[in-house]
Amino acid sequence: MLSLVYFAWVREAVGHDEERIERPAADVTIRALIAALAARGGGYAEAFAQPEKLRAALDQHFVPLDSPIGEAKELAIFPPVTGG
Amino acid sequence: MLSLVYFAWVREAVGHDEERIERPAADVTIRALIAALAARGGGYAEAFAQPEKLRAALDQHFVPLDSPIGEAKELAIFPPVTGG
Amino acid sequence: MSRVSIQAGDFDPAAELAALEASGGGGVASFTGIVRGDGGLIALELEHYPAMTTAQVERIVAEASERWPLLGVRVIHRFGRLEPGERIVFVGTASRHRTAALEACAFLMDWLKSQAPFWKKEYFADRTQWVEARAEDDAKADSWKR
Amino acid sequence: MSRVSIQAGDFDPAAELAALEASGGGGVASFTGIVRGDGGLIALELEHYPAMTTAQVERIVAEASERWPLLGVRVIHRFGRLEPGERIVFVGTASRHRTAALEACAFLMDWLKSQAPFWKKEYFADRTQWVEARAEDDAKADSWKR
Repeated sequence: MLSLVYFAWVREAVGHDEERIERPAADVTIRALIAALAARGGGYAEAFAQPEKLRAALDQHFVPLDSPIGEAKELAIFPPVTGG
Repeated sequence: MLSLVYFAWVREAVGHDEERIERPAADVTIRALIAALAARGGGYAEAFAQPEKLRAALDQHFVPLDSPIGEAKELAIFPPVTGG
Repeated sequence: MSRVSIQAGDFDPAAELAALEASGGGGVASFTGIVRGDGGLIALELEHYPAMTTAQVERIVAEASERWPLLGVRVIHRFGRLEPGERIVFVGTASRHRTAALEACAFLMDWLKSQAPFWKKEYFADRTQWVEARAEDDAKADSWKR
Repeated sequence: MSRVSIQAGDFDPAAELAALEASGGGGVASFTGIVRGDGGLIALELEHYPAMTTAQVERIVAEASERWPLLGVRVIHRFGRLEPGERIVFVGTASRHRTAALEACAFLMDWLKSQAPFWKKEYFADRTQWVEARAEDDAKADSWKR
Protein backbone atom coordinates (compact mmCIF):
# COMPACT_ATOMS: atom_id res chain seq x y z
CA MET A 1 0.00 0.00 0.00
CA LEU A 2 1.04 3.59 -0.63
CA SER A 3 -0.20 6.54 1.43
CA LEU A 4 -1.20 9.61 -0.55
CA VAL A 5 -1.40 12.89 1.36
CA TYR A 6 -2.75 16.14 0.00
CA PHE A 7 -2.36 19.75 1.05
CA ALA A 8 -3.91 23.17 0.38
CA TRP A 9 -6.25 23.36 -2.64
CA VAL A 10 -5.33 19.85 -3.74
CA ARG A 11 -6.70 18.58 -0.43
CA GLU A 12 -9.80 20.76 -0.75
CA ALA A 13 -10.53 19.62 -4.33
CA VAL A 14 -10.04 15.94 -3.48
CA GLY A 15 -12.12 16.30 -0.33
CA HIS A 16 -9.80 14.55 2.11
CA ASP A 17 -6.23 14.81 3.29
CA GLU A 18 -5.07 11.21 3.06
CA GLU A 19 -5.84 7.90 1.39
CA ARG A 20 -4.16 4.54 0.85
CA ILE A 21 -3.90 2.96 -2.58
CA GLU A 22 -2.49 -0.23 -4.03
CA ARG A 23 1.25 0.25 -4.47
CA PRO A 24 2.08 0.93 -8.13
CA ALA A 25 5.10 -0.76 -9.75
CA ALA A 26 8.33 0.80 -8.46
CA ASP A 27 9.14 2.40 -11.81
CA VAL A 28 5.84 4.28 -12.12
CA THR A 29 6.54 8.00 -11.89
CA ILE A 30 4.66 10.51 -9.78
CA ARG A 31 3.60 12.21 -12.99
CA ALA A 32 2.02 8.97 -14.27
CA LEU A 33 0.22 8.47 -10.96
CA ILE A 34 -1.09 12.04 -11.10
CA ALA A 35 -2.53 11.31 -14.58
CA ALA A 36 -4.23 8.21 -13.16
CA LEU A 37 -5.69 10.22 -10.28
CA ALA A 38 -6.98 12.90 -12.70
CA ALA A 39 -8.75 10.15 -14.64
CA ARG A 40 -10.94 9.46 -11.61
CA GLY A 41 -12.88 12.60 -12.56
CA GLY A 42 -14.74 15.01 -10.25
CA GLY A 43 -12.61 16.70 -7.62
CA TYR A 44 -9.70 14.51 -8.63
CA ALA A 45 -9.83 15.83 -12.19
CA GLU A 46 -9.87 19.34 -10.78
CA ALA A 47 -6.92 18.70 -8.46
CA PHE A 48 -4.71 16.76 -10.83
CA ALA A 49 -5.52 18.01 -14.36
CA GLN A 50 -2.55 20.41 -14.45
CA PRO A 51 0.59 18.68 -13.18
CA GLU A 52 2.66 21.84 -13.82
CA LYS A 53 0.81 23.37 -10.86
CA LEU A 54 1.78 20.52 -8.55
CA ARG A 55 4.77 19.60 -6.47
CA ALA A 56 5.52 16.36 -4.63
CA ALA A 57 7.42 14.81 -1.76
CA LEU A 58 8.33 11.13 -1.36
CA ASP A 59 8.72 10.07 2.25
CA GLN A 60 8.93 13.74 3.28
CA HIS A 61 11.58 14.81 0.77
CA PHE A 62 10.79 17.09 -2.17
CA VAL A 63 11.29 15.33 -5.49
CA PRO A 64 10.60 16.17 -9.17
CA LEU A 65 7.35 14.83 -10.64
CA ASP A 66 9.31 12.56 -12.96
CA SER A 67 10.75 10.61 -10.05
CA PRO A 68 9.71 6.94 -9.85
CA ILE A 69 7.72 6.13 -6.72
CA GLY A 70 10.10 3.28 -5.90
CA GLU A 71 9.71 1.86 -2.42
CA ALA A 72 8.37 5.03 -0.81
CA LYS A 73 5.72 4.66 1.86
CA GLU A 74 4.20 8.13 1.54
CA LEU A 75 3.64 10.38 -1.45
CA ALA A 76 2.52 13.95 -0.78
CA ILE A 77 1.05 16.07 -3.58
CA PHE A 78 0.51 19.80 -3.14
CA PRO A 79 0.81 23.22 -4.78
CA PRO A 80 4.12 25.12 -4.64
CA VAL A 81 4.81 26.08 -1.04
CA THR A 82 4.16 29.59 0.29
CA GLY A 83 5.70 29.74 3.74
CA GLY A 84 7.90 32.35 5.35
CA MET B 1 40.53 81.61 11.28
CA LEU B 2 40.11 77.91 10.55
CA SER B 3 39.37 75.30 13.21
CA LEU B 4 41.34 72.08 12.94
CA VAL B 5 39.97 69.07 14.80
CA TYR B 6 41.74 65.75 15.24
CA PHE B 7 40.56 62.26 16.15
CA ALA B 8 41.96 58.89 17.21
CA TRP B 9 45.76 58.46 16.83
CA VAL B 10 46.05 61.77 14.97
CA ARG B 11 44.69 63.50 18.07
CA GLU B 12 46.98 61.47 20.33
CA ALA B 13 50.10 62.23 18.25
CA VAL B 14 49.31 65.95 18.04
CA GLY B 15 48.48 66.07 21.73
CA HIS B 16 45.21 67.99 21.54
CA ASP B 17 41.86 67.66 19.83
CA GLU B 18 41.39 71.13 18.38
CA GLU B 19 43.27 74.29 17.39
CA ARG B 20 42.64 77.43 15.40
CA ILE B 21 44.99 78.59 12.66
CA GLU B 22 45.17 81.51 10.26
CA ARG B 23 42.87 80.77 7.35
CA PRO B 24 44.90 79.59 4.33
CA ALA B 25 44.02 80.90 0.86
CA ALA B 26 40.79 79.33 -0.39
CA ASP B 27 42.54 77.29 -3.08
CA VAL B 28 44.97 75.59 -0.70
CA THR B 29 44.16 71.89 -0.58
CA ILE B 30 43.83 69.74 2.52
CA ARG B 31 46.81 67.75 1.28
CA ALA B 32 48.96 70.90 1.15
CA LEU B 33 47.87 71.88 4.64
CA ILE B 34 48.72 68.40 5.91
CA ALA B 35 52.24 68.81 4.46
CA ALA B 36 52.55 72.13 6.26
CA LEU B 37 51.40 70.55 9.54
CA ALA B 38 53.91 67.70 9.13
CA ALA B 39 56.67 70.30 8.72
CA ARG B 40 56.05 71.48 12.28
CA GLY B 41 57.92 68.34 13.40
CA GLY B 42 57.48 66.35 16.63
CA GLY B 43 54.02 64.85 17.14
CA TYR B 44 52.82 66.74 14.06
CA ALA B 45 55.40 65.02 11.88
CA GLU B 46 54.27 61.70 13.32
CA ALA B 47 50.58 62.44 12.72
CA PHE B 48 50.82 63.96 9.25
CA ALA B 49 53.85 62.35 7.58
CA GLN B 50 51.74 59.78 5.70
CA PRO B 51 48.72 61.48 4.11
CA GLU B 52 47.61 58.16 2.58
CA LYS B 53 46.71 57.08 6.11
CA LEU B 54 44.53 60.13 6.68
CA ARG B 55 40.96 61.12 5.85
CA ALA B 56 39.29 64.50 6.18
CA ALA B 57 35.98 66.29 6.59
CA LEU B 58 35.24 69.93 5.76
CA ASP B 59 32.43 71.40 7.83
CA GLN B 60 31.39 67.87 8.87
CA HIS B 61 31.29 66.35 5.37
CA PHE B 62 33.83 63.77 4.20
CA VAL B 63 35.94 65.11 1.31
CA PRO B 64 39.00 63.88 -0.60
CA LEU B 65 42.39 65.22 0.54
CA ASP B 66 42.79 67.07 -2.73
CA SER B 67 39.78 69.27 -2.00
CA PRO B 68 40.53 72.99 -1.58
CA ILE B 69 39.72 74.28 1.89
CA GLY B 70 37.61 77.06 0.40
CA GLU B 71 35.45 78.92 2.90
CA ALA B 72 35.08 76.03 5.36
CA LYS B 73 35.03 76.89 9.05
CA GLU B 74 36.17 73.48 10.34
CA LEU B 75 38.60 70.93 8.96
CA ALA B 76 38.73 67.53 10.66
CA ILE B 77 41.66 65.19 10.05
CA PHE B 78 41.57 61.56 11.21
CA PRO B 79 42.37 57.96 10.29
CA PRO B 80 39.87 55.89 8.25
CA VAL B 81 36.77 55.33 10.36
CA THR B 82 36.11 52.04 12.17
CA GLY B 83 32.55 52.22 13.46
CA GLY B 84 29.73 49.68 13.33
CA MET C 1 23.47 25.84 18.82
CA SER C 2 20.49 25.71 16.48
CA ARG C 3 16.85 25.28 17.31
CA VAL C 4 13.72 24.97 15.19
CA SER C 5 10.15 25.33 16.42
CA ILE C 6 7.04 24.79 14.34
CA GLN C 7 4.19 25.96 16.53
CA ALA C 8 0.69 27.42 16.60
CA GLY C 9 1.37 29.90 19.38
CA ASP C 10 3.07 33.27 19.36
CA PHE C 11 6.71 33.78 20.36
CA ASP C 12 8.81 36.49 21.95
CA PRO C 13 11.48 37.91 19.62
CA ALA C 14 13.12 39.66 22.59
CA ALA C 15 13.78 36.39 24.40
CA GLU C 16 15.12 34.85 21.19
CA LEU C 17 17.45 37.79 20.58
CA ALA C 18 18.72 37.66 24.14
CA ALA C 19 19.62 33.97 23.74
CA LEU C 20 21.43 34.69 20.48
CA GLU C 21 23.31 37.62 22.01
CA ALA C 22 24.57 35.24 24.67
CA SER C 23 26.02 32.85 22.09
CA GLY C 24 29.36 34.68 22.09
CA GLY C 25 29.30 36.08 18.55
CA GLY C 26 29.98 39.67 17.61
CA GLY C 27 26.75 40.02 15.69
CA VAL C 28 23.11 38.96 15.86
CA ALA C 29 20.79 39.36 12.88
CA SER C 30 17.06 38.71 12.92
CA PHE C 31 14.00 38.82 10.75
CA THR C 32 10.42 38.76 12.01
CA GLY C 33 7.58 38.30 9.53
CA ILE C 34 4.21 39.81 10.37
CA VAL C 35 0.76 39.31 8.76
CA ARG C 36 -0.16 42.36 6.67
CA GLY C 37 -3.80 43.41 6.49
CA ASP C 38 -3.67 44.23 2.78
CA GLY C 39 -6.90 44.45 0.78
CA GLY C 40 -9.15 43.88 3.74
CA LEU C 41 -7.51 40.61 4.79
CA ILE C 42 -9.25 39.20 7.87
CA ALA C 43 -6.95 36.29 8.56
CA LEU C 44 -4.39 33.91 7.14
CA GLU C 45 -4.64 30.17 7.65
CA LEU C 46 -1.26 28.47 7.52
CA GLU C 47 -1.37 24.78 6.68
CA HIS C 48 1.76 22.65 6.87
CA TYR C 49 2.98 19.05 6.51
CA PRO C 50 3.60 18.03 10.11
CA ALA C 51 5.46 14.82 9.29
CA MET C 52 7.91 16.79 7.16
CA THR C 53 8.10 20.39 8.37
CA THR C 54 10.52 20.24 11.28
CA ALA C 55 12.93 17.89 9.52
CA GLN C 56 12.85 20.00 6.37
CA VAL C 57 13.48 23.27 8.23
CA GLU C 58 16.32 21.56 10.10
CA ARG C 59 17.81 20.60 6.73
CA ILE C 60 17.60 24.26 5.67
CA VAL C 61 19.29 25.32 8.92
CA ALA C 62 22.02 22.68 8.38
CA GLU C 63 22.62 24.07 4.90
CA ALA C 64 23.01 27.60 6.33
CA SER C 65 25.36 26.33 9.04
CA GLU C 66 27.51 24.70 6.40
CA ARG C 67 27.73 27.90 4.36
CA TRP C 68 28.37 30.39 7.17
CA PRO C 69 30.25 30.08 10.49
CA LEU C 70 27.24 30.46 12.75
CA LEU C 71 27.32 30.33 16.54
CA GLY C 72 23.55 30.26 16.88
CA VAL C 73 20.48 29.81 14.69
CA ARG C 74 16.86 30.08 15.76
CA VAL C 75 13.89 29.48 13.48
CA ILE C 76 10.27 29.70 14.57
CA HIS C 77 7.43 29.24 12.10
CA ARG C 78 3.80 29.37 13.13
CA PHE C 79 0.85 27.55 11.61
CA GLY C 80 -2.91 27.85 12.00
CA ARG C 81 -5.05 30.96 11.92
CA LEU C 82 -3.22 34.31 12.14
CA GLU C 83 -4.67 37.79 12.02
CA PRO C 84 -3.12 41.00 10.66
CA GLY C 85 -0.37 42.27 12.95
CA GLU C 86 0.43 38.78 14.26
CA ARG C 87 3.92 37.36 13.87
CA ILE C 88 4.33 34.43 11.45
CA VAL C 89 8.02 33.67 11.36
CA PHE C 90 11.27 34.46 13.16
CA VAL C 91 14.78 33.81 11.96
CA GLY C 92 17.74 34.77 14.14
CA THR C 93 21.43 34.14 13.56
CA ALA C 94 24.57 34.81 15.59
CA SER C 95 28.08 34.87 14.20
CA ARG C 96 31.45 36.43 14.91
CA HIS C 97 30.99 38.67 11.88
CA ARG C 98 28.09 40.78 10.74
CA THR C 99 28.14 39.62 7.14
CA ALA C 100 27.76 35.95 8.04
CA ALA C 101 24.87 36.70 10.40
CA LEU C 102 23.04 38.95 7.94
CA GLU C 103 23.57 36.76 4.88
CA ALA C 104 22.55 33.59 6.70
CA CYS C 105 19.40 35.33 7.95
CA ALA C 106 18.45 36.38 4.40
CA PHE C 107 19.27 32.89 3.08
CA LEU C 108 17.11 31.20 5.73
CA MET C 109 14.13 33.44 4.93
CA ASP C 110 14.51 32.86 1.17
CA TRP C 111 14.70 29.11 1.66
CA LEU C 112 11.81 28.99 4.12
CA LYS C 113 9.69 30.76 1.48
CA SER C 114 10.43 28.22 -1.22
CA GLN C 115 11.60 25.06 0.58
CA ALA C 116 9.45 24.66 3.68
CA PRO C 117 6.10 22.83 3.37
CA PHE C 118 3.71 25.62 4.32
CA TRP C 119 0.69 26.91 2.43
CA LYS C 120 -1.19 30.13 3.14
CA LYS C 121 -4.91 30.66 2.65
CA GLU C 122 -6.25 34.21 2.79
CA TYR C 123 -9.63 34.99 4.31
CA PHE C 124 -11.50 38.11 3.20
CA ALA C 125 -15.04 39.21 4.09
CA ASP C 126 -16.49 37.76 0.89
CA ARG C 127 -14.03 35.14 -0.30
CA THR C 128 -10.99 33.01 0.44
CA GLN C 129 -7.99 32.26 -1.72
CA TRP C 130 -4.82 30.21 -1.58
CA VAL C 131 -1.71 32.36 -1.90
CA GLU C 132 0.20 31.52 -5.06
CA ALA C 133 3.93 30.99 -4.97
CA ARG C 134 5.76 33.90 -6.56
CA ALA C 135 8.32 33.28 -9.30
CA GLU C 136 10.34 36.02 -7.58
CA ASP C 137 10.62 33.92 -4.42
CA ASP C 138 11.82 30.90 -6.39
CA ALA C 139 14.37 33.08 -8.12
CA LYS C 140 15.62 34.38 -4.75
CA ALA C 141 16.02 30.85 -3.43
CA ASP C 142 17.72 29.76 -6.65
CA SER C 143 20.18 32.64 -6.40
CA TRP C 144 21.73 30.89 -3.38
CA LYS C 145 22.22 27.62 -5.28
CA ARG C 146 25.82 26.71 -5.88
CA MET D 1 9.59 56.97 10.67
CA SER D 2 13.33 56.97 11.18
CA ARG D 3 15.32 57.69 14.29
CA VAL D 4 19.02 57.90 15.04
CA SER D 5 20.61 57.90 18.48
CA ILE D 6 24.31 58.33 19.20
CA GLN D 7 24.67 57.59 22.89
CA ALA D 8 26.97 56.36 25.62
CA GLY D 9 24.38 54.21 27.35
CA ASP D 10 23.06 50.76 26.54
CA PHE D 11 19.79 50.17 24.69
CA ASP D 12 17.04 47.58 24.63
CA PRO D 13 16.78 45.72 21.29
CA ALA D 14 13.42 44.28 22.39
CA ALA D 15 11.82 47.71 22.74
CA GLU D 16 13.26 48.78 19.40
CA LEU D 17 11.94 45.65 17.67
CA ALA D 18 8.50 46.17 19.20
CA ALA D 19 8.34 49.72 17.82
CA LEU D 20 9.39 48.51 14.37
CA GLU D 21 6.83 45.68 14.44
CA ALA D 22 4.16 48.32 15.08
CA SER D 23 5.12 50.29 11.97
CA GLY D 24 2.70 48.31 9.80
CA GLY D 25 5.21 46.50 7.61
CA GLY D 26 5.23 42.80 6.90
CA GLY D 27 8.83 42.36 7.94
CA VAL D 28 11.29 43.63 10.51
CA ALA D 29 15.03 43.00 10.18
CA SER D 30 17.62 43.83 12.78
CA PHE D 31 21.31 43.62 13.49
CA THR D 32 22.92 44.01 16.91
CA GLY D 33 26.68 44.32 17.17
CA ILE D 34 28.37 43.11 20.34
CA VAL D 35 31.95 43.61 21.62
CA ARG D 36 33.93 40.38 21.24
CA GLY D 37 36.54 39.52 23.83
CA ASP D 38 39.06 38.24 21.29
CA GLY D 39 42.73 37.99 22.23
CA GLY D 40 42.22 39.04 25.81
CA LEU D 41 40.49 42.31 24.96
CA ILE D 42 39.57 44.16 28.16
CA ALA D 43 37.61 47.02 26.62
CA LEU D 44 36.94 49.06 23.52
CA GLU D 45 36.94 52.85 23.60
CA LEU D 46 34.76 54.33 20.86
CA GLU D 47 35.61 57.88 19.92
CA HIS D 48 33.41 59.86 17.56
CA TYR D 49 32.99 63.30 15.99
CA PRO D 50 30.03 64.72 17.90
CA ALA D 51 29.46 67.69 15.60
CA MET D 52 29.18 65.33 12.62
CA THR D 53 28.03 61.92 13.78
CA THR D 54 24.25 62.28 14.04
CA ALA D 55 23.96 64.27 10.80
CA GLN D 56 26.17 61.79 8.95
CA VAL D 57 24.25 58.76 10.21
CA GLU D 58 21.01 60.52 9.24
CA ARG D 59 22.43 60.96 5.73
CA ILE D 60 23.16 57.23 5.62
CA VAL D 61 19.60 56.49 6.77
CA ALA D 62 18.21 58.88 4.13
CA GLU D 63 20.22 57.04 1.48
CA ALA D 64 18.75 53.71 2.62
CA SER D 65 15.23 55.17 2.65
CA GLU D 66 15.70 56.34 -0.91
CA ARG D 67 16.84 52.92 -2.08
CA TRP D 68 14.27 50.75 -0.30
CA PRO D 69 10.61 51.38 0.62
CA LEU D 70 11.07 51.43 4.38
CA LEU D 71 8.31 52.05 6.91
CA GLY D 72 10.70 52.35 9.83
CA VAL D 73 14.43 52.67 10.45
CA ARG D 74 16.17 52.74 13.80
CA VAL D 75 19.91 53.21 14.30
CA ILE D 76 21.63 53.33 17.66
CA HIS D 77 25.40 53.64 17.93
CA ARG D 78 27.18 53.82 21.24
CA PHE D 79 30.42 55.61 22.06
CA GLY D 80 32.75 55.57 25.07
CA ARG D 81 34.13 52.59 26.92
CA LEU D 82 32.55 49.20 26.18
CA GLU D 83 33.48 45.80 27.57
CA PRO D 84 33.22 42.37 25.92
CA GLY D 85 29.60 41.25 25.70
CA GLU D 86 28.27 44.82 25.60
CA ARG D 87 26.17 46.00 22.66
CA ILE D 88 27.78 48.57 20.34
CA VAL D 89 25.30 49.11 17.55
CA PHE D 90 21.72 48.37 16.56
CA VAL D 91 20.15 48.69 13.14
CA GLY D 92 16.48 47.85 12.65
CA THR D 93 14.36 48.20 9.53
CA ALA D 94 10.68 47.63 8.78
CA SER D 95 9.22 47.22 5.32
CA ARG D 96 6.29 45.57 3.60
CA HIS D 97 8.67 43.02 2.12
CA ARG D 98 11.39 40.93 3.66
CA THR D 99 13.98 41.64 1.01
CA ALA D 100 13.79 45.41 1.45
CA ALA D 101 14.08 45.11 5.23
CA LEU D 102 17.01 42.66 5.11
CA GLU D 103 18.94 44.44 2.35
CA ALA D 104 18.51 47.86 3.95
CA CYS D 105 19.72 46.45 7.28
CA ALA D 106 22.87 45.02 5.65
CA PHE D 107 23.42 48.27 3.72
CA LEU D 108 23.12 50.38 6.87
CA MET D 109 25.65 48.23 8.72
CA ASP D 110 28.11 48.33 5.80
CA TRP D 111 27.81 52.09 5.53
CA LEU D 112 28.08 52.66 9.27
CA LYS D 113 31.35 50.72 9.19
CA SER D 114 32.89 52.87 6.48
CA GLN D 115 30.93 56.15 6.48
CA ALA D 116 30.23 57.05 10.11
CA PRO D 117 32.87 59.01 12.07
CA PHE D 118 33.72 56.49 14.78
CA TRP D 119 37.13 55.16 15.79
CA LYS D 120 37.78 52.16 18.02
CA LYS D 121 40.69 51.78 20.41
CA GLU D 122 41.35 48.35 21.90
CA TYR D 123 42.59 47.95 25.46
CA PHE D 124 44.53 44.82 26.41
CA ALA D 125 46.29 44.03 29.69
CA ASP D 126 49.67 45.15 28.34
CA ARG D 127 48.92 47.49 25.44
CA THR D 128 46.40 49.52 23.51
CA GLN D 129 45.87 49.83 19.78
CA TRP D 130 43.67 51.70 17.37
CA VAL D 131 41.63 49.36 15.20
CA GLU D 132 42.60 49.72 11.55
CA ALA D 133 39.96 50.05 8.87
CA ARG D 134 39.68 46.86 6.85
CA ALA D 135 39.88 46.99 3.06
CA GLU D 136 37.12 44.36 3.14
CA ASP D 137 34.76 46.82 4.85
CA ASP D 138 35.48 49.51 2.26
CA ALA D 139 34.83 46.98 -0.49
CA LYS D 140 31.48 46.05 1.11
CA ALA D 141 30.43 49.68 1.29
CA ASP D 142 31.60 50.27 -2.28
CA SER D 143 29.57 47.30 -3.50
CA TRP D 144 26.42 49.33 -2.75
CA LYS D 145 27.60 52.31 -4.82
CA ARG D 146 25.55 52.93 -7.92
